[in-house]
Amino acid sequence: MHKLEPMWWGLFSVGGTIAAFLLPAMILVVGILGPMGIASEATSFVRIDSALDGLISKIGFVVVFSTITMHCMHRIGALVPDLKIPVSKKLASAIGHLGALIMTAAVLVLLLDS
Amino acid sequence: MTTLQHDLVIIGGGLAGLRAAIEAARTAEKAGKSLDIAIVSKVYPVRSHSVSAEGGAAAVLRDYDTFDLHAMDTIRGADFLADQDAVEILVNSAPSEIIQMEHWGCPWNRDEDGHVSVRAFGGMSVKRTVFASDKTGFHMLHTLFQTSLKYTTITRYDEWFVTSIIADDKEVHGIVGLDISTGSFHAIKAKAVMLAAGGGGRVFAFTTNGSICTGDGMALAYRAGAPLKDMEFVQFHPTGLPNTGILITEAARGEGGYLINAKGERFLEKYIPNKMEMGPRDIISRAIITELEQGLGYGESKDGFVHLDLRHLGEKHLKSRLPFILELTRTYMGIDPVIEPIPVRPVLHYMMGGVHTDNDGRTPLKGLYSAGENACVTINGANRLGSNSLTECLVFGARAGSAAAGYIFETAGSDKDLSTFAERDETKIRTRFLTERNRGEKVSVIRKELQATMEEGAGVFRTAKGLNGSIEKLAELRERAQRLQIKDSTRTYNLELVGALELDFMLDVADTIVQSAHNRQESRGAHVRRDFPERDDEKWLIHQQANMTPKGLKIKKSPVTITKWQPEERKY
Amino acid sequence: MTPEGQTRRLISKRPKPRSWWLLNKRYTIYMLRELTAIPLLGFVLLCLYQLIKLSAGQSSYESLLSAMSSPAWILINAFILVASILHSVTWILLMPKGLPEFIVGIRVPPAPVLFGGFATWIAVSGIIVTICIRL
Amino acid sequence: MLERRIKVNVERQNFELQEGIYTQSYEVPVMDGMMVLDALNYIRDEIDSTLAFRWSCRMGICGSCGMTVDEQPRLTCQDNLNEYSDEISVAPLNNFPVIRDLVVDIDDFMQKKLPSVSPWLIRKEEAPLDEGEYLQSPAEMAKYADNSACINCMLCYSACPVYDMEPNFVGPAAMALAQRYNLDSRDQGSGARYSVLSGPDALWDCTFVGECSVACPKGVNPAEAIQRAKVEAAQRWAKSIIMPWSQK
Repeated sequence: MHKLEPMWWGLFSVGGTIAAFLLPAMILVVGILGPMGIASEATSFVRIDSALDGLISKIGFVVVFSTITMHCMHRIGALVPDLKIPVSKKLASAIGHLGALIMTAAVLVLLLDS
Repeated sequence: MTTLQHDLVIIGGGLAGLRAAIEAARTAEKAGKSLDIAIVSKVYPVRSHSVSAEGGAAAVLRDYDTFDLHAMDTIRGADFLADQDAVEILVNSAPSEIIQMEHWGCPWNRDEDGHVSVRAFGGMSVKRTVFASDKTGFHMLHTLFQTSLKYTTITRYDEWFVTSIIADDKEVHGIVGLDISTGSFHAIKAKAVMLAAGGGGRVFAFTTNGSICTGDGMALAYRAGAPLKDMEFVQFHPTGLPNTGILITEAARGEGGYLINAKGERFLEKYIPNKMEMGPRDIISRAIITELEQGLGYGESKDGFVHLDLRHLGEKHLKSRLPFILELTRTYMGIDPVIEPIPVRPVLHYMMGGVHTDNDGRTPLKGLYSAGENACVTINGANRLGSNSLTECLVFGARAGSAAAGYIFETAGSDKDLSTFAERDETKIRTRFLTERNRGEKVSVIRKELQATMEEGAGVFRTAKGLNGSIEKLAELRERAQRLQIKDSTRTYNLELVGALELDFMLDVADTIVQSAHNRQESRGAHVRRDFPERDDEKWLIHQQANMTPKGLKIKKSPVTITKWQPEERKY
Repeated sequence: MTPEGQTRRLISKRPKPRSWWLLNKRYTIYMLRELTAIPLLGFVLLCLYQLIKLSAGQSSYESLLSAMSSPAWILINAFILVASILHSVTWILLMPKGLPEFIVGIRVPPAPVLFGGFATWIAVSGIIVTICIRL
Repeated sequence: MLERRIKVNVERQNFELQEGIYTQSYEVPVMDGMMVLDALNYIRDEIDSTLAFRWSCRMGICGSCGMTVDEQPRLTCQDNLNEYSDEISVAPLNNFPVIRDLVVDIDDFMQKKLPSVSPWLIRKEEAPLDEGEYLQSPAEMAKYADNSACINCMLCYSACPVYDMEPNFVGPAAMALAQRYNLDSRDQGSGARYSVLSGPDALWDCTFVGECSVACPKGVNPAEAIQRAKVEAAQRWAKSIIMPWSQK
């Protein structure tokens, strides 16, 4: 499994960078401005549905979603020893990576469906 | 108790010891033979005092330079007491050793064209000192240590204190070491033993030397029956920080620094006008002490100082060439050399003397080798030139390593049973230091009195009276040391016991220094007698070898080897 | 090295509390930085949930939207936003240490990397928010 | 002038005498410019000769005297008492097994971890010495100069939470020294070193706390060295996947 460490770390880094540049604005729009009615058009069903229609935007969404997920799960896996939680470090990180893969798969299925 | 066994046991993991170990391993590799090497050191090798060397290592690497010039500088610096065949070996081998270090990764400073840089140093008539910033010893030591890690034939015993060399009048059989972390004694059997344990500067109170420099290697050889040569010659470095004795490298002057007295004069004009700050260390140290005695320094002569002024060199130059000096003066003096002069005074730095060896590190005792400051080949004679000692560690470390390997290939090794020796040392030491009846004297008290009497009698200027006083005081201390009190009776990491063993060694080394100095009725190099102010080649162009005998210290004289350079008046 | 049979008896290292990261300020900041992953994961899960709702049809999606306009949801998202900003700041601050130290042999000082990082972040965020508001 | 006195609370252990840690307090007179190490030496010389701690060069280069002072990893020979209040605590370095008092066991680094990263110059072929030095410009040297300043004092390991949790972690100093050679223009052995760095308990276990670089008394920046090595290792991995033929 060690052979894959550089890949996990690479995805973690890419995800962290994407998250750093995009997430605050996205959360602001999706989580606050949209629901408060300031940017309600941006989060409307029609907009989102049509935005996710094209192949390119689907790929874009998957890349952003999966790397950010991988970033989060990789970090959470590393938090296990940091918080001195009595779970083996290897197990924690394997569960984290696996979780991120499952979530990515779920997104793929949902997007192919629509 | 099991006896450990290696072919070659090297005591000391500093520059000379590591260089010897690597060369021994390489010699075996080239010869297609197996050679089992051990390095036994009372500290991790990277803690060895080589680490504190700052300025650089001398070698003829430039077209403007010649071997003869380097040899002549060295011999004149030595006040003609160096063995000239040894000096020729040193200068001839120096360049390839420097390149070898470079090939092992040593970060020598570079010129823009990619070649190794050189800087000026005291007593060297041209720029020939290569350097790695002003942490040359540190970089060389770590390069050698890291390089040694790739040789699987080298085993290390870190933090082992060697208590004795096992030898009879024919040959060496091994050593006894105390594993400091467990407090257990072990004999290590060896076909050859090499002493590369450095000098003993700590016999003086005010020294650049680290706490570990207690002359262990010299005392071990002395007790095993090998003579200590030229012990009267100890070097005072002109520029140490007051109070701490921390070294301010000669490179500070090599890069252009000035020595200034309290009247603001570059006082060296009075003493060595042609060389000024680039004079040899003995002359400059004497000049500073003379200024202080005449009230021309700051403070009194005993702990006064003069100024080392680097301000005119500019911050950029200081940062690139002398960053460690900036760090040291800021940390330990609260002084910024960019805007303030540095207070400095002469400080005990180096012992020219040591275990008598031939040019391949062989001592008169069969199977016993020595190299580095521990040994006396002798290339340093009565006064060592700055930047020759790092080179010496490389050149003669390598020669001793390869000679020892050659000896081991041809020797069967003794069948002597060493199983009782560890117990012998342990019983002796425990009885002497750790039984109730011995209670009385403290290690730290005797150590400080020893250091004080050495400053008093064996300093920059010496007299028969002062030396006699020290000899008597040492006898008294030796007697009192029989009643040392060790409060710590545990085995694990008992540093009080180690301190007592070191003190015992220091007393021997100090004794050879003062007795040899008392005997030498002339002034030569670093040994200056106020009662015999002239050099006397008729009577004293000789080495003195101190031998331990049942009747005490006996001095034997031996000739100085002269090849091309006839002694003449030492003028600069 | 200690010969066989002479094993050194070692005392275990100094005990460290589970809350070691409160021992100094920098450890605490590090821990906060790492903990941002949890709120960020929360947002990722929210997106996933939105996607599920989206594929379930317009009414399903819009019921989620209206639930999300409750003050509790907005408060939670505000908290996630704060964590996300902390992530961005700490990530950009570390960026100079991940990039090559030398580009064509010239040492790249950290200042321009930091400046570039923060400027890009602010610009990108401004553009996204502005477009979304103006739609 | 009133003499300043400080109270030094030393954390001691000696299993031969008693189990567990106990604290012993000493009163030490302080002069201007005195370091924590000087206070310890005063204690050993004048008050309690049984106190065990390592020291040698007392000028910040041999790396022996690392300890935990007021819960921070410090090189005690350059740690000025002027910067402390009138009561300080001195304990052994964190994260290492203790041998006794202030002495910790660092054999694992000296005998195993450091050698594991091949910290020596590797050449495909050694050039003969009479051909002279391998040329290297000052700019090329500057690339590894900082990493070569490590004195092996172990303060970075003491500051590293990852090492606390995972004693097998190769750790900051060893990885910084591996990078010291990887970045040296004369070296040709980075492939071998990267295979160790990219293996278990090395680069990928570092979570970039960054405290190693704060603790370092010699200006080495292990956190940065490790981070850069991760980037390089990830690139090498990607290259080996995309262009498997490029691997020799």
